[in-house]
Amino acid sequence: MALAEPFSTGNSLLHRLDPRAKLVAAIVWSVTLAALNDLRVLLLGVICAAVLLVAARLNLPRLLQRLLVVNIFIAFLWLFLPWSTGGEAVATWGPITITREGLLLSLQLTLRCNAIVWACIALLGTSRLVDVAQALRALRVPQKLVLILFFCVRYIQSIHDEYGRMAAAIKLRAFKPRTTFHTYRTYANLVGLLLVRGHDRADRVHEAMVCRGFDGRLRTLDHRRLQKRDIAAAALLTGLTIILVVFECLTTG
Amino acid sequence: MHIAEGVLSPPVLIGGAVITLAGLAYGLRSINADNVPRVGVMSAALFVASLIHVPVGVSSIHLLLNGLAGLLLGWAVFPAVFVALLLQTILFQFGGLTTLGVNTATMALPALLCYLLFGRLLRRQGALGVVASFLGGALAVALAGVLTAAALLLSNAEAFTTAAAALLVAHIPVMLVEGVICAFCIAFLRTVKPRMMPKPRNTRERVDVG
Amino acid sequence: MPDNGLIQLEDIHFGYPQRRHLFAGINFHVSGGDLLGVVGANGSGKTTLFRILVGLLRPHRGMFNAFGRAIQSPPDYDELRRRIGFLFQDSEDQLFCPTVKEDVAFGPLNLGKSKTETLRIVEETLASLGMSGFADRISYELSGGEKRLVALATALAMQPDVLLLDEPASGLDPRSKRDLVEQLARIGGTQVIASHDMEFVRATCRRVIVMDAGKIVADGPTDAVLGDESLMLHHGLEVPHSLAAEGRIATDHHHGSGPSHGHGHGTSHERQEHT
Amino acid sequence: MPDNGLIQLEDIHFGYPQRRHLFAGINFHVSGGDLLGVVGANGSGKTTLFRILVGLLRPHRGMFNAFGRAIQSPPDYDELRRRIGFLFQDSEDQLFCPTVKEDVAFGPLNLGKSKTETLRIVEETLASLGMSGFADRISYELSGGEKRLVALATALAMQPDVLLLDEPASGLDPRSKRDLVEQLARIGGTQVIASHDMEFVRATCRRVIVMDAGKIVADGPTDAVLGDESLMLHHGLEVPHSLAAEGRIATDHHHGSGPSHGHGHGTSHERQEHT
Repeated sequence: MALAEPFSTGNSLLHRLDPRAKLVAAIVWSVTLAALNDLRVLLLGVICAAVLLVAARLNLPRLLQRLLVVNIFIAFLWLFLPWSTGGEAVATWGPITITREGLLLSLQLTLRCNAIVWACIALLGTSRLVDVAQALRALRVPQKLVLILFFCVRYIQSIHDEYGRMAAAIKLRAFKPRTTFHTYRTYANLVGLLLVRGHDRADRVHEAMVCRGFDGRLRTLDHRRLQKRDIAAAALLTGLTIILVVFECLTTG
Repeated sequence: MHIAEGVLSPPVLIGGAVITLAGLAYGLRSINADNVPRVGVMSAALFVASLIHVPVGVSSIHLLLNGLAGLLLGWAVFPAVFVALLLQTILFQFGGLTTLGVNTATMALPALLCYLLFGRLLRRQGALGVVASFLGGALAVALAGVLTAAALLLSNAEAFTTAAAALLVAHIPVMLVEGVICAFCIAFLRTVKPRMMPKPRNTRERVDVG
Repeated sequence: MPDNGLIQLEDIHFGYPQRRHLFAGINFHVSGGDLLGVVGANGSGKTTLFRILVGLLRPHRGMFNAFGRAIQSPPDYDELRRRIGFLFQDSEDQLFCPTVKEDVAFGPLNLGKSKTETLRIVEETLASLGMSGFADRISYELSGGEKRLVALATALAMQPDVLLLDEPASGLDPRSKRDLVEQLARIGGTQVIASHDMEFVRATCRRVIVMDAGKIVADGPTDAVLGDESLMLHHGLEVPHSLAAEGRIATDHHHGSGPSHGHGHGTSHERQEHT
Repeated sequence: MPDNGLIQLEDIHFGYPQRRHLFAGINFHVSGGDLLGVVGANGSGKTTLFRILVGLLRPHRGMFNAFGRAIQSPPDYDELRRRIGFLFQDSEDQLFCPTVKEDVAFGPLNLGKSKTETLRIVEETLASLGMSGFADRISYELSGGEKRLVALATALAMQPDVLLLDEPASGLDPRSKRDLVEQLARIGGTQVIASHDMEFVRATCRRVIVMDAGKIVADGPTDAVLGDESLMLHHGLEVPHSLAAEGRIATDHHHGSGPSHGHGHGTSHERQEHT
């Protein structure tokens, strides 16, 4: 199932933290790390992120599979960067020259990407999607955008199930995907039907909202109170990022 | 293809975020309160549709559908793409929080352009409608590839030249397939639910709710 | 017109672009405490009637009174929707919030209730339906029967004076259906139920109207209407088997040789419409 | 095992991630010409059983024979799907082409039939269901009953040996339901029908199995199974009222508690024997 949230259920400290605290921490962490360059600092970031991942106690095979997928883009860059970056030659095969600068750049991107992604899996993956959406609302994202996100999150599973049944239906009628117009037309029809059904569903949802007094303003229940440990955790991660920034400044002079 | 975390330079990340914020602001203003559920559910449908893998020769690709999204949603494509990418980030770690701005802009700007160029032609029967919807789907993907490549080049022109070129080449088959699928899909919608075609002017749809 | 009439439609005209004159002068009334079944084949106009009653569609012509006033202006419609709870055919459409608690809270919050008050209403409503443990469940993950009850809770949380239920029994297994019958009996008040399931209508309603092609062709006590075999068959319906089981079918049930008046139930359907 | 067994499942194990052992050794067989009803509360495993039968899910363990061969390799599954027609619970999932004609033609074209041949099949199939005029209609805009019949046509166009029907009666008004019963009787062959609608099962099936929690808890002639009140109630089901109408509810022979008749008087009018 493509839409499973394999990491969202669990009993670790990270699972128990308030999604708002985790979301703030994830944003601070991502933005800071994106601006860091020093390899040693980035390595330190990866280690911190690894600690978070361990603390989250996630299903290991699933996690490794996910990390593999994440690094596809990075692998794509490794195909090109080591020889297309100018600099001091490390090895030469025929016309291809691997440069020290190219390798270091590749390594830098890899470390930076994984430091950010690992932390985000540990922080955001350990909340249910609906809770992350709630957290965004708490961060004063514009109302319409939050509503769009809400409906998207709410109906994505139903629509995915619809697609699953439609995909089964074409399979049951002896459909075999090939590189043909028939195949593309069939998929286009499925997409079209998903959109038509989504369109009509949205109309009914809107009516259901109007029937319960909706006037364009989203009113919601209070969140649970932030606890000390939530604030402490967000502060701890923010503190860590500050330390990394300080290290970076020190190393680069 | 969405650019992963940690690859782009801070100025490019900031630039992408600014474009996306502007697009979001204008896009959200174009959505009236009654249409909010529609944009939400449509972005869910487009998200699911973008998980579909279609065969191309011996390989397969997954659909982007940004052109289709633009043609059907107009300016609302910005919030729709943003929400879909945010979910991809949280669910699959495709892209990331810091690249959300750049990735939204590279997908939504071409989609919007295709809407402005071809949107009004889609209601036409016959060849014109088919060509417009094919171009809408294909051009949106092509430009998304160009903008993605540009984001890489702006970050580090020297190092990323070959990677950006490879990315562009990889988009060519995707572009053709997307054009074909977009054309068939628009044809389906024109038959089954003509109401979903882009409106001729800026006429708001009548909503029969008190 | 009865004095305790909660809702009256008089000479209502309405049509869709493709179906110009679905209603060409329909009259309909609901009194306080009515448990009214609306039966009719697909396309007979049941859902359109409901959508007019709850203000999602506006009649092109005719008089619409509800709760002692004419319904005309937008504030009238707001008031109407507050006082009429609507259970949609597909509960998935009605449960648009991530969790059960938020779904049930949505209506009360829009009515301007405080958060504390709303939370109290949510708890009470769920408890009254035997669903106390469900507040934090994700709406999407509920079973069909659970969704139906939560959807009912979202309507009840607005403390409506009238409940409209569109095909509430569809897709439910027999056990869930029995639960729903019990809950509706317990809730009481004024209910209008559209259903294809004649047994369900018989189990929940005291009065039944039959619709066909935008007209109300019969109106009377449940067993008298549902037991009239020629009426039922003529309009694409069927006599509930439970009535047959009790030996209370109004006519010879094999050949439909014309309605019998032997039981003395006062059905007021228009006989000339038959055959 | 009967010699004319078309499909046999033996000791089948299957489960979902959230529901590990839904089937822990289920046995199931269908013979040629069977009209088999599958009843059970929601979640009892009916849909999962169907999805295994048609190869959309693969058993974790056990033996699966169909049409005289073991079903193991992908080509076996292709052959299986060609020979078993499946009617989905929601016809909208099954009708994904713009027009009825294209929907019905989809299967035959995929089987490699020529355009002329396919057109002939489309016309014949639609005609046999009394839907000749529908070829150029837009599938999505059909009524619920029409969609169900077109979905049936899409399955029949592949000339299957067995028809599986998942809740074919759901959402249909009584008239459409009667039409469907007639069409299924006319089609004949081998049919397996899962339904919550006991009257529909009684009207269409000769043999019935009862499922509960992934087990088959009863298997026998329709009226004997459906008329066993303690069995039905124990598994969240109900005796069809039509059986009560005929005074044919079986007294207790399953669970020890004395069953009470739903409606005090089992006296009935003389009715024609149910087919």
